[in-house]
Amino acid sequence: MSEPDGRRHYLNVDYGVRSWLLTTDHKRIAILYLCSITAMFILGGLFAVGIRLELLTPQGDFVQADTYNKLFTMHGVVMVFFFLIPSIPAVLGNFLVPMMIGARDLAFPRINLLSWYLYVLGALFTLFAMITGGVDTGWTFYTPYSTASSATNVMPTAIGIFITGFSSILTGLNFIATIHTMRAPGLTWFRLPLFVWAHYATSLIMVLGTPVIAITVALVGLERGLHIGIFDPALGGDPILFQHLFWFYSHPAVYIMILPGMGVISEVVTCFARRRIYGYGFIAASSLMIALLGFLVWGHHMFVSGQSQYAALVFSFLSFFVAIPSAVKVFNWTATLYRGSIAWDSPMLYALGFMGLFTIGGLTGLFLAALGLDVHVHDTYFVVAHFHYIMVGGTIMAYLGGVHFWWPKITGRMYPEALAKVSGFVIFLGFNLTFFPQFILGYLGMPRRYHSYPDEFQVLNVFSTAGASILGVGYLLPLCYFLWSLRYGAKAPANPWNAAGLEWQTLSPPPTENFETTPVVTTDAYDYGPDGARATPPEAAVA
Amino acid sequence: MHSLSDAQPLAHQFDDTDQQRRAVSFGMWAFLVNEIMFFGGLFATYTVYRVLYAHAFHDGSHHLDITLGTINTAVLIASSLTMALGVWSAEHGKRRPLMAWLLMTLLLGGVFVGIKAVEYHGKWVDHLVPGPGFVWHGEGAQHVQIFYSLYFAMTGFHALHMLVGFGLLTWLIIDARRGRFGPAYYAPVEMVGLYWHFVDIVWIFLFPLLYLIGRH
Amino acid sequence: MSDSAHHGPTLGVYFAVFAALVVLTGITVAVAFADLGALNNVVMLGIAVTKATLVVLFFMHVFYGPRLVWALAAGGFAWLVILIGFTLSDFLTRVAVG
Amino acid sequence: MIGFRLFPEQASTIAPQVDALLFFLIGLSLFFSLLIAGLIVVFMVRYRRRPGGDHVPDIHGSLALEGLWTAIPFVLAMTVFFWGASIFATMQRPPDNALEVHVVGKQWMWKLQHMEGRREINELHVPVGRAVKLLMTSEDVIHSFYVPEFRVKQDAVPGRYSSIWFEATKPGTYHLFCAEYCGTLHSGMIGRIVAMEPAAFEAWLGGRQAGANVPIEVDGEGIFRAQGCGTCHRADGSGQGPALQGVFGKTVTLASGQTLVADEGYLRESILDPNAQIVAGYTSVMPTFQGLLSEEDVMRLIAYVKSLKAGEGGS
Repeated sequence: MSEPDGRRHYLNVDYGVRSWLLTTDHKRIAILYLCSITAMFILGGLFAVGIRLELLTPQGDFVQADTYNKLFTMHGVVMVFFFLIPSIPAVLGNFLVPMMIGARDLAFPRINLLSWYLYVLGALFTLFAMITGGVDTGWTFYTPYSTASSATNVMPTAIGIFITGFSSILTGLNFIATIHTMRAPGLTWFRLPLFVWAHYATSLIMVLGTPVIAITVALVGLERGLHIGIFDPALGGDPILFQHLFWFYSHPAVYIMILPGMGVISEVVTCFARRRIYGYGFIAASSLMIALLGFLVWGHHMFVSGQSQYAALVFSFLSFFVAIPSAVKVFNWTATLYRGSIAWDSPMLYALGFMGLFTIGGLTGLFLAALGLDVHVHDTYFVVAHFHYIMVGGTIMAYLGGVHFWWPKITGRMYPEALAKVSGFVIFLGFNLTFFPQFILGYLGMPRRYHSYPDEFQVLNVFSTAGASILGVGYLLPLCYFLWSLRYGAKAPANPWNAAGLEWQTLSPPPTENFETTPVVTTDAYDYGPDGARATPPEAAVA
Repeated sequence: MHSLSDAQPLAHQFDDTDQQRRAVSFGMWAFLVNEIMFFGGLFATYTVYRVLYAHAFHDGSHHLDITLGTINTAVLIASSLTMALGVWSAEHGKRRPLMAWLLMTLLLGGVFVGIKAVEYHGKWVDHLVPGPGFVWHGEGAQHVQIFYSLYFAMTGFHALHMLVGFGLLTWLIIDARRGRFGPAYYAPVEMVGLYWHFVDIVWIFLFPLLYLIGRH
Repeated sequence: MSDSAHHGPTLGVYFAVFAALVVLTGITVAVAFADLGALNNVVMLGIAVTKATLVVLFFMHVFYGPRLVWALAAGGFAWLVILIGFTLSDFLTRVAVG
Repeated sequence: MIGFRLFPEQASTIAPQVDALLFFLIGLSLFFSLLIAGLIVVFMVRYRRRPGGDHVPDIHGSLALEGLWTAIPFVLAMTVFFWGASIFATMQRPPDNALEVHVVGKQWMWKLQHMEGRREINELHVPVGRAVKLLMTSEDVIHSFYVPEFRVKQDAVPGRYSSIWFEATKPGTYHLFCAEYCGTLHSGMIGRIVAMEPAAFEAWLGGRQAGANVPIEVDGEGIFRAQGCGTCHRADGSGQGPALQGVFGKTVTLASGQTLVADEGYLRESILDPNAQIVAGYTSVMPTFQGLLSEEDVMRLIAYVKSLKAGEGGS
């Protein structure tokens, strides 16, 4: 990644291994995260391949039941804790939040580096658990199975998740303190890009929710290791209490995954429609509403668990309120397209794909929040399909859209646009083919986490597996052309999309200090102006 | 090009010391909010089982040493005072009093953990440590065991926080000796102070919830 | 906001708060031995909350600090109430099966 | 069992209600997905960027429109909430005349027993047209009793009882799944529900193994005697423990002064953890029967206690 023109930027300022492993530059730490979560994504994806191959036939003949249970557990653990939760915040957020607010770095650069090391340490514990036999509790670690019954490596996995939790907490702390105190002159709260608002809301969830999962897995570890009674009914405990504590974090965790994705969409849609965002205040407020309401609805994971029916009513009632800010966002993005000047560049295609898939994911959430209907579809493939529409169709689409959008900024290189478009279509197609049949399977009654299943479910499962192979190709393509672009890609200008954000007002790749002089902000976000032109030409601001 | 420490007089990412102080203070408070929720999981577990097994919790609580508990509460409150006085000394540029108050805080913290160790030892001797060795001659042994599981988990995580505090205090004392703190720069003392007071507050709740229930 | 840290309490306030904390500890121990029925818990938690508030306001300087810190401190406790309150809402309203 | 299909059979009284809500939601989802997708496609084409023609209006938003698209989802969401809640309420309240079946889940099988005594494993025979209520628990980890064709599901949780009910409407054979992940052979913890015409069911119930099937309360009474429960729980109330006649469903006052309804859950706790909640006027002399009685035996004992009506002499 050397620069022939000799200009100093954050990538070529130093080449040594130490300069990466001891860096406190938020941009380099973002690259460290990018590499590590990509590795974890590939690992989680391999587990998914195992799952889909097993489900190709009803008999359970590809792997043993034990192996299958470990496959879906490790797929869930890796994807949720080591890919989805850090994905957009730790990579794009880390890189962009300081740049978008005109700061030189996050408030606590060394703590930022510590976050990454904690992530790696947590991942190593979890990998150790996997290499030495795996774990089979499901990513949900329900007691008493996890504390008293499973004979697999629950402890090292729990330790891994505990440690990674602190990585997430520290990232959240860093964002909150940075956004509060380090905005450039003139950058008032209501001029912040919605990406920053989304990360602010996400950080609140990380700080308020993650410690609860940390202490909960610690208690699971204590109960399992020392045979003390906390959740195990054989020792007088209540396993439902575990579910409360688990979902207190793990439901809001879904919003940790999706809110930053929504932030990406707001940036991309405005840029490629050359339009001011429609309803800025409503989108910003809806992020905070989602973060708040997300903490009040966890009991909807427990409608058939033996929870009090009155508590179930309250949780169901509140769950429907989350639908409203989500709907508001989708409507506002759509309205932003109206009378815009829409370019069909690949980041935009990913963003539009997100809007479609997230809409389906969100609407099927209503099915699950409705008490009487959830009783039937709870713990079936309907749920699996629903959360994959949110987490894969939503988060990963947005993550890829964001990576395409900011790749020129991050690496200083352009990727092959035609291939990017192709992979976007392949992913969209493969995704729907994989997961749409699962809605039908779920309503038919196929329970999740089944190693073998009745014959009548096979046709739809074959569709799903076929779709997954297409989806796999779709994910491999960007991996290839992004790597290719590092060496052979065209050099990216400072602002290839003619975008308005502060991050585009500096060079690509940015210098270590981000901006040569601290920018002064005088306009609202997305100030594409009536003529579709930017407020400030990029080179002017840098010079 | 990078500063050595986030807490250097002015780290490169900040525009001025005022911004730095606000960011550090804000970050610390956000960290404490996270800590509230960390202990919150334990308090929630406690509350549920206390409601379900009120009787067993009272019985279990009777076997805690109320005298030692009260002394420890007083010791910890006193350490909070000495910590606050330490921050005051730093702010007013009084180097020797700062060191003295920090040392005093460390000492009182040591007394607290020492007394806690004596209590733990007593529980060990009385077979009140949860697990296979737990023995309870009375009603609702399982539920009493849950009380003791929570007693050890809550006071254990609290004591762990105390130990982290010892490390922080030691670091402060060394830096104070070097004369690094003064009216212009005492944020580390202030931040460790916030942490220490937080740990004190956790105990302010743990003491009545664990030691004082069902005594009448 | 920026100067807040410099306007901490006087030494007298520190000692007064300390005295109040010690006295409240004494009261809470004494009250624990009195039979007030359900009121025991209320008094006990009331005193604990009072003590915590004193520490937060004066030892931790929130009384003299920016509103944002007030909001953070209050928000942390509010979230604790959500966690405990909603969890209890299940356990307190369970009824007989069937 | 049957070939490829896209929609599950409706075989219980609640199924059509659940499906009606499903169809409403599918309609709603189709409307909004097509609306959003349609608008996106139309805008993409209609407003695609043209060379030189980059004139976009400066629109910030519209309060009226925001209000509208906040209000519409709100109204729809509340409709769905009340609809779903009313179905749930029906699911939670079994009719009084429901047949009862005891269900114990364990890794990895379902053990069931009818009140008339007939026992089954991984298979449940039920009559059509009559409500059936299941009293469930688990011996080890959490399981979940799921019959897709009936649209009902409920977790069987160790250490406590849970319950569901359904009324089959069509004779036939339906799936029984464990829906809560429970370990290695989770997907093998499946079985069949056989819904039969009432006459056929009666014949089945007393049929093949007639004589071998003793009513469950008789089974329970045997356990009651074998364990010596009657020594203390005397019918005339003169024993060290309270008389159990008519106690089921009654409100009892505890030593602590609290009152509670003596339901299945309380009886279970009183057998396995007798001193947890003692009835006022009695002392804690009863030993625990944890480990001595299986979950099924405890259920049989409870069935026996339930059969004891006030005023009757026990045995």
